[in-house]
Amino acid sequence: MRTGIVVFPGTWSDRDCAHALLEVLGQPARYVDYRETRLDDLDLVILPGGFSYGDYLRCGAIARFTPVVQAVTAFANRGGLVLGICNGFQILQEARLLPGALLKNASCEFRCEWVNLRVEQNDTAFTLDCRPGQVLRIPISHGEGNFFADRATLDSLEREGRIVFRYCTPDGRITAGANPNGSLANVAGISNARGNVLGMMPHPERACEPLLGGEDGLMMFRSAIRALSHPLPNPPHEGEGVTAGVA
Amino acid sequence: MYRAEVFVRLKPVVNDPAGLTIRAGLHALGFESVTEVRAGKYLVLTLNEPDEATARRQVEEMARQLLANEVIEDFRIEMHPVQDPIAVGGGA
Amino acid sequence: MYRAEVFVRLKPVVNDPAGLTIRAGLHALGFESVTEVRAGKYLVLTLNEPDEATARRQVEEMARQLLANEVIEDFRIEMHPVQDPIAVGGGA
Amino acid sequence: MAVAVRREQLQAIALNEDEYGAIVRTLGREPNDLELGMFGALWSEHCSYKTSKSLLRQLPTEGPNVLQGPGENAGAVDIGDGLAVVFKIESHNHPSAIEPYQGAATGVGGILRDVFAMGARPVAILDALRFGPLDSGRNRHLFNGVVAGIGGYGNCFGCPTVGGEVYFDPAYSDNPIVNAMCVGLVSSERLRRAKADRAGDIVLLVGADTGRDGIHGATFASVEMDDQSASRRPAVQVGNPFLEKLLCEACLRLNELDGVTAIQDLGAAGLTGAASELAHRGRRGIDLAVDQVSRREEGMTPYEVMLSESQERMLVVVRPNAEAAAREVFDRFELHADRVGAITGSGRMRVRERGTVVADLPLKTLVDGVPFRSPLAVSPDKQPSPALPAIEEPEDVLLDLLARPNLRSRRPIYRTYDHQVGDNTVIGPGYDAALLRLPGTKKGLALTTDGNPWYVALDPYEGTRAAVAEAARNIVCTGARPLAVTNCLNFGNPERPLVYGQLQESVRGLADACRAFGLPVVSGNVSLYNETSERNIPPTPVIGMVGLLDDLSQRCPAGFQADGDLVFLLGETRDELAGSEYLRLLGTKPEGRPPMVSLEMEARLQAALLDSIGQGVLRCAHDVSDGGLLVALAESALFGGRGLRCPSIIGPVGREAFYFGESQGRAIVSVAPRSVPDLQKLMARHHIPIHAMGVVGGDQFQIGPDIRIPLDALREAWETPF
Ligand SMILES: Nc1ncnc2c1ncn2[C@@H]1O[C@H](COP(=O)(O)OP(=O)(O)O)[C@@H](O)[C@H]1O
Ligand SMILES: [Mg+2]
Repeated sequence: MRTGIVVFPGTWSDRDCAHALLEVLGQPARYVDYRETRLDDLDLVILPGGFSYGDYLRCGAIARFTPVVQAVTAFANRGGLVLGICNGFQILQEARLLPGALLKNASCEFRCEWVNLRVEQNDTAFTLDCRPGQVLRIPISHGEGNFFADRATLDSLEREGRIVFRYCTPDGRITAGANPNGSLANVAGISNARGNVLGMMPHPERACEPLLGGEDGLMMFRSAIRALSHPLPNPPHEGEGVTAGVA
Repeated sequence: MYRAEVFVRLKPVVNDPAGLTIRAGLHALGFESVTEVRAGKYLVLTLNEPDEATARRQVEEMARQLLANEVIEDFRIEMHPVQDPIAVGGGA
Repeated sequence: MYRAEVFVRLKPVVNDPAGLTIRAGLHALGFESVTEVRAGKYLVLTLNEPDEATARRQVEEMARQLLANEVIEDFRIEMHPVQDPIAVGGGA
Repeated sequence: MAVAVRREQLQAIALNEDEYGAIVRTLGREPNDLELGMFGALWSEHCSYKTSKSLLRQLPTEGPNVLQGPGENAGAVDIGDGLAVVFKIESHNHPSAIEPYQGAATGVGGILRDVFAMGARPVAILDALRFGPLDSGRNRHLFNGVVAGIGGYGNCFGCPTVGGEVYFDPAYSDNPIVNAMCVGLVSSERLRRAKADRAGDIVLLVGADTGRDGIHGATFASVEMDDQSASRRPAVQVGNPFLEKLLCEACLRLNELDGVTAIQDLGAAGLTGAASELAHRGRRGIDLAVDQVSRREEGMTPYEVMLSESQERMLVVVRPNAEAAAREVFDRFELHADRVGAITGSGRMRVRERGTVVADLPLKTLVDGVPFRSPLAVSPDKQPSPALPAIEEPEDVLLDLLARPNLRSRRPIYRTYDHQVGDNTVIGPGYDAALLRLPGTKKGLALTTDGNPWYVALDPYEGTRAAVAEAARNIVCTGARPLAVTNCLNFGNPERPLVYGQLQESVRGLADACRAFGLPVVSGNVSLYNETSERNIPPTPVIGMVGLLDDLSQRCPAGFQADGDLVFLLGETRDELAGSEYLRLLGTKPEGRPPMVSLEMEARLQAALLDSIGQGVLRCAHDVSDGGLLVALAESALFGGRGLRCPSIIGPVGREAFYFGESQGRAIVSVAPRSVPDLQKLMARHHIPIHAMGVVGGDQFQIGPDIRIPLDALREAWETPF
């Protein structure tokens, strides 16, 4: 799996993602500068966490207009795998590759801690190796991860089975107490209709080594590797991103 | 019932990283005519208070104590009489 | 030269953690009369553009493209002709 | 111009008339206003250390592994594998008292720049904080703002905040202590010094435009705060962590280039401080063209530009033939760089505005010429220990102690800090020392800050020794060997004999302890005049310490690990209660002798701990500090989520002192039953008293007949929110 890790001004989990892929998984990976426009050497593009452009105005609002995001949009529409982590998730939403928005945490505080995620869909490129209902332990680190979408959007996400992760208790119950940021329906991660684009607030790249507290994050990267050997089915219908893009 | 609009902005001499970054973003989008951007806060309050003068005095107090940080920010207030709250479905 | 004030606020259906926190803070300070607070953004732009209509059209474009996110926010714009920038002569 | 005419000017820049006299003598003329302002900044306490330098000479600063001692932007120590660890701690007390969020944020920004100016990538931040009690709205505002500001800057920049400490005491009301420590890594041969030693080099100013920020911030940090300070706005600045991140990445790239002579951050005293120190370290001179500096505002005078303390700016000195390569790096990060001057052989700092010289000063005088001050000192007298009230219900006392702001869990604070970014955090905040992986090795770096303010208040000498001892003990409890020390000395107004006496005693204690442990002091910071309307803060030295663990697989946790393990107390408990949280809980007057540190005993305990951890004998180790023995036992139970059963434990001293006294040189450990003989042998060999406590397991915390508390109740008390 050839991975490109996008570096925007202000990105910081680029190095953590590179560490997970190169050192832990032994997979080839390269950094992709935000001014780049060619991604055809890549199987997977990661938009990592951080504070692109300082998260000034709105998280991801300015990064969304960089050349690389146009390229990522085209790459996604060609069926390439795209993983947006934390700030990357926010950027995918600003770019309309994924629906909804991420508001300030309900606590209005930044939160860095381990959380439990229930795998709601294991037919995305990033969850193939998970059992449905499986609970993953992965850290969050954000101040604005409070998922919001209007009723209609949320309903269609539920209907189309595009809610991939929900915050849950260690034994997999979806409760208010397990929700670290006030997200609607405890949503922690969603995918596009085709399942090749995933956005999530938690940081799988921080959960790839027992030494650092856990390795559940590896499942997602291993799933992607497997997905590439069994290409995903074509979109059932026009999913987001196919027409949406950069103004 | 009154609606108070409170406009909070950084004092002119204070560095405004957000404004600078937004201006750079606008330039990147081709809006060259923008010479300056200042980023501030826009707070809309609903007060259950019959008398406008009292309401305004209260909001000024709130701004001084909490809404604005007078060490680095200025604020401006506008009052309007209103009937109903803003948020639908108990948003706020 | 024109000064554009852009007021960005969350749509009524969107809940507003910041607003709720501020309201709680105001109640804690004894301002019981506040029934609701909505937190938004107040952006002040200086445009080097002679014609008001053009300037306004540009700012509307900026707001639609960058300054506001229509998924969750509405915006309002006010234009004023001006002589000087805000940060005295500075690039802001 | 007569001195009298300048009295006001001198007051504004906090120089006295003797100092002015010295300036006139060495210059052989009156300085002009700009020159006087420059002297004011560089001769301020903050920049010149004129009051503390003579004392600091006592500190041991050398060691076989020391690559860089005090005097640079940060200290550096060789940690093998071709790596150097670079670290320093700094205060931002005054700005934080005025605007807590920005004050703390820019404090973090400043210490980060010190570290990446050395060519090192910042890998950790620690924050040592002191506030007044949170039942006052003002103190809560300061507390919330400071914590949010530290997180706001560190989180956005992308450096993990892995440790620190927070204490509350009425004596810190209105004058909070905000110290930030930063730790970085660099390959030893890339370690960089901010020394411009080649005439003809070009000086570039990179980063933020210059505004009218913090003019005389340096002097501001050196004069006591009056009630007007709150309106002295220039001292408050808005930091830009996003720009700092770009600056950092650019500087790290520059550090790989040939032809880059020096990198220096602009901090206190702004361009004047940075430029003069750069050139003087290299025993050269510097010419600056003040009109070449990009400004944020129009109409700024040379005075304002030279003394502005706008954040996120660096000076980069390059050979002429390297300027293009340097500019490529800046462009890559969309950073703006002005060519503002050149290094000369003149030994002077010459400032020109459009060709005309507006300041011309000998660097030696400007940087090194300040006459030292040695104020009167009276050493604080030692009071007898207070009479002890009879102990209350031990169970209630323990629960009350665990819920005390000074002892309860710090999680509500550190979970607002990203403590993981970088993928190296093995042990994060919440235990004793934090432990980071050294990338590409199996080694670990242990980090802590410590400084119990009450011990120092009772006896600055003993208290400061205790701070060093506790820091080392925290490091050792993880299995790491203490390597080196940084320190931040937060004191009141040194012109008051009692305060200067405290400083004298504290530095003596710091020197003695570091010598005894063989720990070099490689960096530090002094913050004086922490006085608000006549009230001085208690003497507050903060010790930052770095340790090295050769093999992370040998690391030792602080929490109980397995049911059935046996728990022991190591070290000697004396009849010491003065300065304890227990007495503060009971509301007794703060008096008496604080716990005494036997450095020799402490060293033996630490050797014993390292031995037993190295031999894999220990399942956990946790140092006994604030709150005493029962609090330490309860913490290990809560860390590990396991109960503890102790038969009645009777000590060599009264029950109060044994349960709640804070005697130094102690730790609790747990071992598997089969390892008990090994532990006993090891402790015998090191002559360390060992005292059986009990057995790990169950869901109760039980101490003989006195205490029987469900773990949940214990946790509920400990996790009382702030
Ligand atoms: N302000 C802070 N920021 C980050 N971590 C903190 C802070 N205050 C305390 N901690 C962490 O909480 C834990 C307990 O703090 P403390 O009681 O001071 O430890 P100790 O008594 O072992 O020195 C330590 O791991 C410390 O690093
Ligand atoms: Mg400890």
